[in-house]
Amino acid sequence: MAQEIILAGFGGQGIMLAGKLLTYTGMLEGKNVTWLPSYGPEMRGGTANCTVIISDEEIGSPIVTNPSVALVFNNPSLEKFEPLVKTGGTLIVNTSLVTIKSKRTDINIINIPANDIAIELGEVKITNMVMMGAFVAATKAVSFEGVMDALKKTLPAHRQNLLPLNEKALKKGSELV
Amino acid sequence: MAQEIILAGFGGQGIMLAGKLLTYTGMLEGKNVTWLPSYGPEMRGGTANCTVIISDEEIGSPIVTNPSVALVFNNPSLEKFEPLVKTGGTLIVNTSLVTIKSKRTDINIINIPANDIAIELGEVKITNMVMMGAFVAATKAVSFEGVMDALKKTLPAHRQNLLPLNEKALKKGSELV
Amino acid sequence: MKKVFERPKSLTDVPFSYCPGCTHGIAHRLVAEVIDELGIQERTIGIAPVGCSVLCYDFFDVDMQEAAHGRAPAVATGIKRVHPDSIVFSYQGDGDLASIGTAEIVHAANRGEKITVIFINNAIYGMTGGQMAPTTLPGQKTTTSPYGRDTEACGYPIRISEMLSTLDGPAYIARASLHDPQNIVKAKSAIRKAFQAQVDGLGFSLVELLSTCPTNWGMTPVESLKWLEDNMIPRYPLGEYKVIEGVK
Amino acid sequence: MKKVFERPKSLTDVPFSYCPGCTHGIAHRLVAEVIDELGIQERTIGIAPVGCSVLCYDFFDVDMQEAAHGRAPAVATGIKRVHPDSIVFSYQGDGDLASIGTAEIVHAANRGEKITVIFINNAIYGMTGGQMAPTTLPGQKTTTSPYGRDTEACGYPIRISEMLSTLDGPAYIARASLHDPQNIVKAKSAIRKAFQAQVDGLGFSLVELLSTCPTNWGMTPVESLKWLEDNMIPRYPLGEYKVIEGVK
Amino acid sequence: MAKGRPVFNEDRCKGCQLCTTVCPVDIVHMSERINSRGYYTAEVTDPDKCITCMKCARICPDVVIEILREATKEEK
Amino acid sequence: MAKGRPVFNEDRCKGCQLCTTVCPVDIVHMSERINSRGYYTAEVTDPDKCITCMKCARICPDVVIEILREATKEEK
Amino acid sequence: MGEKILMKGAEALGEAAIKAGCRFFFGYPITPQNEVPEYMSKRLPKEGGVFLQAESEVAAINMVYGAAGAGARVMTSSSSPGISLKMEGISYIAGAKLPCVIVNIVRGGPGLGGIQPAQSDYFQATKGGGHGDYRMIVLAPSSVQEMVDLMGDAFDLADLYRMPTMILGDGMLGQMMEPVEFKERKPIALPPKDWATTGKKGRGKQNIINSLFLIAEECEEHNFELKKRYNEIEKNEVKFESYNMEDADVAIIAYGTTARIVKTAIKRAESKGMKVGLIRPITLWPFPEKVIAAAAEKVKAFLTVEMSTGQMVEDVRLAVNGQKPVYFYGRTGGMVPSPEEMVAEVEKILG
Amino acid sequence: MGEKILMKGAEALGEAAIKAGCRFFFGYPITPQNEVPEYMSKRLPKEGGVFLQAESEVAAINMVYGAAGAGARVMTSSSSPGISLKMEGISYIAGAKLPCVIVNIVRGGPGLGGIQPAQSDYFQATKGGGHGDYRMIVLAPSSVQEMVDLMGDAFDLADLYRMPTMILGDGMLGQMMEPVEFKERKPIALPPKDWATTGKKGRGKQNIINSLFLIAEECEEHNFELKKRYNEIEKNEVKFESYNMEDADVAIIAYGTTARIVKTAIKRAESKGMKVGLIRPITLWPFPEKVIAAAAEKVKAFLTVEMSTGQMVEDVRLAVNGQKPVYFYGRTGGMVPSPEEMVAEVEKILG
Ligand SMILES: Cc1ncc(C[n+]2csc(CCOP(=O)(O)OP(=O)(O)O)c2C)c(N)n1
Ligand SMILES: Cc1ncc(C[n+]2csc(CCOP(=O)(O)OP(=O)(O)O)c2C)c(N)n1
Ligand code: SF4
Ligand code: SF4
Ligand code: SF4
Ligand code: SF4
Ligand code: SF4
Ligand code: SF4
Ligand SMILES: [Mg+2]
Ligand SMILES: [Mg+2]
Repeated sequence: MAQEIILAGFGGQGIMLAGKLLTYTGMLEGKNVTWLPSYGPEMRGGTANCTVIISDEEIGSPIVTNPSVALVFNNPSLEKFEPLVKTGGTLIVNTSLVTIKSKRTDINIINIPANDIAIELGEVKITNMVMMGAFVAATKAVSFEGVMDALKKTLPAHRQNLLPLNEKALKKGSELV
Repeated sequence: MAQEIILAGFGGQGIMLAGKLLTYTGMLEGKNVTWLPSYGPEMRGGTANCTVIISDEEIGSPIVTNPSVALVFNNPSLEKFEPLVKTGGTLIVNTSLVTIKSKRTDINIINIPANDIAIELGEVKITNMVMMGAFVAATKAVSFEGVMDALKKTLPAHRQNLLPLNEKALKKGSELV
Repeated sequence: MKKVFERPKSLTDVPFSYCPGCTHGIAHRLVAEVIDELGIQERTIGIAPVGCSVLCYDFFDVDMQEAAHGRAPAVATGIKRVHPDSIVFSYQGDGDLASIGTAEIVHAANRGEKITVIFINNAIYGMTGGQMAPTTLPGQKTTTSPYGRDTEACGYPIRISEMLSTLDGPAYIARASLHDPQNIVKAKSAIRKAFQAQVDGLGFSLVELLSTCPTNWGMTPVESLKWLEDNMIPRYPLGEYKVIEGVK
Repeated sequence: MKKVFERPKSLTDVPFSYCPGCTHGIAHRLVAEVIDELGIQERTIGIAPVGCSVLCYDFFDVDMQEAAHGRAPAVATGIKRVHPDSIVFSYQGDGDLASIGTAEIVHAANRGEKITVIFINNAIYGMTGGQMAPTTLPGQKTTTSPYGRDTEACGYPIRISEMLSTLDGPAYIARASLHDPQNIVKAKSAIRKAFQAQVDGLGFSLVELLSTCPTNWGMTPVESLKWLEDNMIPRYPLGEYKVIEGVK
Repeated sequence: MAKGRPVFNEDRCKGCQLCTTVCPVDIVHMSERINSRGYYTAEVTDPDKCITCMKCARICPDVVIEILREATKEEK
Repeated sequence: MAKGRPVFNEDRCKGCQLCTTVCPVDIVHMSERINSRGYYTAEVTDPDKCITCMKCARICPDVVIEILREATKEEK
Repeated sequence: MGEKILMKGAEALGEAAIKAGCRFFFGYPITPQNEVPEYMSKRLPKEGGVFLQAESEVAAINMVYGAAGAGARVMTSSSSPGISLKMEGISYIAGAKLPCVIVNIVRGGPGLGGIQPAQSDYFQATKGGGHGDYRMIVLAPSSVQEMVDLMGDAFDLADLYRMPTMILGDGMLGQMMEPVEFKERKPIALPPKDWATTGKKGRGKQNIINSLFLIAEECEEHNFELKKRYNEIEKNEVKFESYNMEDADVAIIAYGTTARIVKTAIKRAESKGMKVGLIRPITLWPFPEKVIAAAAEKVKAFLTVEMSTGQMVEDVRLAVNGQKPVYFYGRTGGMVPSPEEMVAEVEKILG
Repeated sequence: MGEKILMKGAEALGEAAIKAGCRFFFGYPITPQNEVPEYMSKRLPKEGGVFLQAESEVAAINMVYGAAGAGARVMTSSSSPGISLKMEGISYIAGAKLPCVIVNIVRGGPGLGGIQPAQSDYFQATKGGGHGDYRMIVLAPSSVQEMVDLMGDAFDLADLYRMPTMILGDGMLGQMMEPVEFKERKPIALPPKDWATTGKKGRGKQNIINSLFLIAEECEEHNFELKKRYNEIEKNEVKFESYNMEDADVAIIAYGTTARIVKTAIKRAESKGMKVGLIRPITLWPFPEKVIAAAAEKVKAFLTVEMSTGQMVEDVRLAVNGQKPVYFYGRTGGMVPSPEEMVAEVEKILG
């Protein structure tokens, strides 16, 4: 089984970081993983996206045309990736910023007001963890504990105090699925 | 019939010029001709040589390994080219400067004290024409008149007065063959 | 009411691709205004560099060529020699002009090539993500000087205007800054003199403009202006470095 | 009797390949003498340029690298960074250094690369048969300026020592001439200072030597010395252009 | 001082705030509007106070601002 | 002036004549000898006059000339 | 060691070089390989090495020349236009028999082109984009792990044969993250660098690094000597991966990132009942021509897939030598062929 | 016109360019082609043109880019190392679809190499030594007269297809004198250069010369458009000479100077009773592959002779595609194969 995930939004939303965390989690759980960022001038435009593949088998193409899951953090990202999600796949929408409604009926759409929840939890920067929580709950591609484990291993010492907050965000996100 | 001629000596002896004149003569006489100078760092060393081919047929290689005629103006040139002349070919030696004696018996060797004759005629610079005279007489590759004709066409207006002197040098050279 | 300040004609309608607050945009506007004011739009040919301003061929409404990284002065030379009556300018960053393009700018200047160079010194490689430029300040951290520019290993920031002013070819060389309205006015007058020098056939002209890169400096646009003023101007004194007779 | 003047140890036995009377040979001898006197032969690495002195790797009895045309300062940089305790010098002509190699020399100088550059300015491309160099004098006829150097089209001769002296990296820059014994003595003392600056780790050093090219100038060697003195020195004033503290 | 006002072509604004720092009469501020390109835009809060010094227009890197000025007597 | 003399390594001489122009006592001249490389060589005509000023050696581009000098008293 | 870490391709490349003993890096920024110099600028000073940003690619390659000639393990990295600028320098390095590693993270061309992944510098890398008869060993990894593994080989091969070795990647490989393991390499016996310019240091004779041979006979001899070495390499150093070739009807030939995508395509093709295999050249030069020639006896056809308009396909045709048809499918300018497109091509061939 | 004059190859090249309307020359000295810039420096000012000695080959090719983009007929000339330095610029010229003529008088390599004639830049010229998918039309004259004749073609082809055209010669061709005739050329219809940057001059819309395509789709489309043009050229512009091929047993494939020597060899071989012909590619790209493929049906074997260690031979093998054996004989580094050596090779093949 392979999950082919696209995370998309604009710079500063922690898209790349969330993607890396997910990849790292997959790796720790013994899966084959790849992470591929978009790069180039579109970065200047302010959009950022990355592709994560988590698979039991050797991974061929690190590029994904039709993701099984897309996490979209803003309107342009929804516009770009919503049409590409595989039939039967999952679209996780940050409804705090995404105002457009998806019209697809052949995919599983999960709406999460991620920014709002993050702000509620006291730190807008953990928006990405809220979205992650929803992702984990919806796909079981990795485990909740796996993500926390990966976080523990990657957060620098002076940031370890943020673990509980991140855990809360993850939980909150997963609960809304 | 093709004549493959090498003229060799050191810079300043008019080697290149003589070669060009010969080539030009051949052209005027309706032959196929090529002129190829040696080039490169050996120029710095002071030696100069060029290859002239005068032929009734299309000329293939402009390079000649074994010339039918070699005109050598100094010792190093004799050392280099004497062994390469074709059997039955002709070696024309400027004995004013060449002190080495050729040991070959399978070629026609013509000794011309070209510098001395030129000095006698009042202009050391026409040494090359003395050698040319010998060449024309010995090979008939081009005609005496042809050379004079070529000279007439190539000498700039203010040098046309040198024609008689050159003619004398040519004659003198041819008489010694 | 009457428009006393408006978008110059020599700019197309295409929005600039620069990051918010990047002063490349100001430089563009000034160049376009000068082209308008001198009435040379129809005979001007510009050269875009490789750098953040690579797309400036989309912004200037004049004939444009996109040059290889650093080679704009050579491209400009080719153009000017073919069309000696045209007004040819290149627009180059500090990586482009002061690093890879050093030979080309020195020799175009030395030949007195009748072109105008707008030189954007932002002390960094903007386009490629903030690497050290030859103009990066001592101690300044960039992605390839992560511990700060070490002058022992990399030398001091190069002062192009001063260096080129030792040559005989340039008619006009000046350094100006884009960090506040007053200086922007001065920058424009320098640009105008530079173009005028070309119009008058006097020789090579260059205006070095101190410019910001909020994105790669890691500052807000407003902080960037201040940083420029506090840090760059002491190293890169403003003023005219070469003004030959006849420049006006 | 005792030898008071003899072939320096740092020259091999190979006869120079230069034309009769070419002052490249004098420069070679001076460099070798300085290497001998400073006792650095065993740790010196030289870089040959592309130019008439391309074969100088055969003449200097030290480790040598032959560099691509103009790139000697970059090659020197590579070597010096690997062996910081070695003494690295490049030997370059004016085509090599002042034309194709402009970027490399400017940046090596600007970095304060701890190397020594011997720069032979003979106002011409010797090796390739006498084409115009950036250092060719106004009006001077060469095979590519058959009507004399036209400053309107090609600019004025470039003064490298003056230009590089505007940078912060150089510790020592001087121009000397090889046209008579007195000046040869001065040239040697400049070369010595330049190498000493490197030995002392002070920074980049360069000595520009005015040199003759009888072959391509179309003069006898003796006439060439005179021509150099009468024509080159006025354009290329002799002297020290940069001497930082500590240079001795 | 001449009377007039700045006109912001809001869709081109990138919200860099440079214009807000230079106005001598402090009438240029950031708005709460987001334009089509996703930026908070600058606006002029009290146009009547504008002395048409053009500083805001000069420093705007995106040529967002035009300045209108009342015609002077001669011009009328 | 110290006594001594120049020694010419004739086979390396290229006949450029530079040395002949600098001798303060005018004892360096071109000879009529041609060396193995085909050049007329320079020579010193009256070595006793040499004041070992080293000018000829300094200007010779081909390091043809060595200078010998009589040891001074101290050296002896 | 032994532990897997998640790393970006470009950074893994840098780390692998350092682990391979590379202590000198000279480069110039260009997308999409900036992470290589950036990583080196962070790490090398800590390893007592030198990172230097050169004034240009031309300067960088000549610094590499100098450092290599001085005996160091040295590397440079760039992307297409920057590599073009290095052509003279690379030819000099090859001519002077100097070992070094050159990384090309290829982007779309020609000219300024784009910055998305491409494979359109194949000819330049394998046939010698510079002048003269020379070759580089060209290694084409297709995963971050392989990039790491091949880096060790690259330095060893360079030192063993005294010649430049190139790692040819593309933007995708440079930008992607994958788990990597820095394996302990068993050191191979390498000849001493007794030719390096270190200063004579009592050695008695000079060392000279040079590619000039003014006498044609000597220049030819030098070239023949190089050629002999190249023949040896063609005999000994060919590397490739065979995948699913046992009973393949169509052999796809692809390298690098493209080859990964081919694997995905092969699975899809299989599920549609087509028997497709992959021969993936790991060394682009020397090219695995024998294995392809051998495959020609078994398969019905070849399909070369490249991110170019068709370059490696010539080497495939040369290897197949007319025995079987050789088809080509290419995307270029930064476009990446999808598994679907590849399957469609195979269907066309078999249909 | 019509009159034969004796001229040095390099100078004839310059004169032919001027006669073809070239008024701009940017170059940098390098042996063995210095006579080209020297000639231009004398002649161009008299024709109201511009000769400019650039600071380097890199600057020269970028001046050519600028002048070509401004609509001029423009030329540069260099030799091997100098051409390597132009690789980035040439790729830009190809990418920006600019017409110009580039002369390479090839010398022995790699590196500084030597200055004697060679043909070891074949790959660089024909496969694209620069980055990206691009091609140049490459013309290989074998006599001074042909150098002159092809120069007119070179400019016309460049303008017709908006791309760089290269004349590939060698030191021998550049240095030798032969009689030449400057024939009147009938002008061909060329598209107007309405894309050139001349200043808008009331044109209304800007002209932009550019090779940047940041969006991969656009970059690919641009490449495919170039490719289409290249396919057209391959169809329409192949030039070659067939000599003595009627009943040849061995076809020698050679170009340029080498091909002349082959003719001498063929006569000698004939006198020894061997039937040998020559196919001489005049366009190296597009390569005359059809005529070679056709010949493969008649001859027993091919012999490729080059002044290199073997470059064009790959194109010959590709053309022959396994139908007949293809042998190779090469001298390199400035050595010139003699007719005797060629005859000996033919004897080996037939014996
Ligand atoms: C030959 C070549 N080398 C490197 C690059 C990559 N590159 C693109 S822009 C740039 C530097 C830009 O910096 P600068 O000139 O200072 O302009 P800025 O972006 O700061 O305005 C570089 C190195 C390139 N495109 N081509
Ligand atoms: C890349 C490259 N361009 C050009 C040349 C040809 N070339 C050889 S030496 C030289 C110029 C030599 O002039 P200079 O540096 O002044 O040295 P000189 O011979 O005068 O001492 C040139 C252009 C080359 N070998 N390589
Ligand atoms: S990266 Fe820097 S220089 Fe480039 S557009 Fe952004 S702010 Fe301006
Ligand atoms: S050509 Fe000139 S510089 Fe070169 S060796 Fe001869 S005289 Fe000296
Ligand atoms: S023109 Fe001057 S006064 Fe008016 S808003 Fe702008 S900055 Fe303020
Ligand atoms: S300066 Fe311009 S872009 Fe910036 S906030 Fe003001 S109006 Fe907007
Ligand atoms: S050393 Fe002085 S005095 Fe003696 S020969 Fe030489 S130049 Fe004359
Ligand atoms: S200077 Fe030297 S080479 Fe010249 S003539 Fe005198 S001894 Fe001979
Ligand atoms: Mg910059
Ligand atoms: Mg010189």
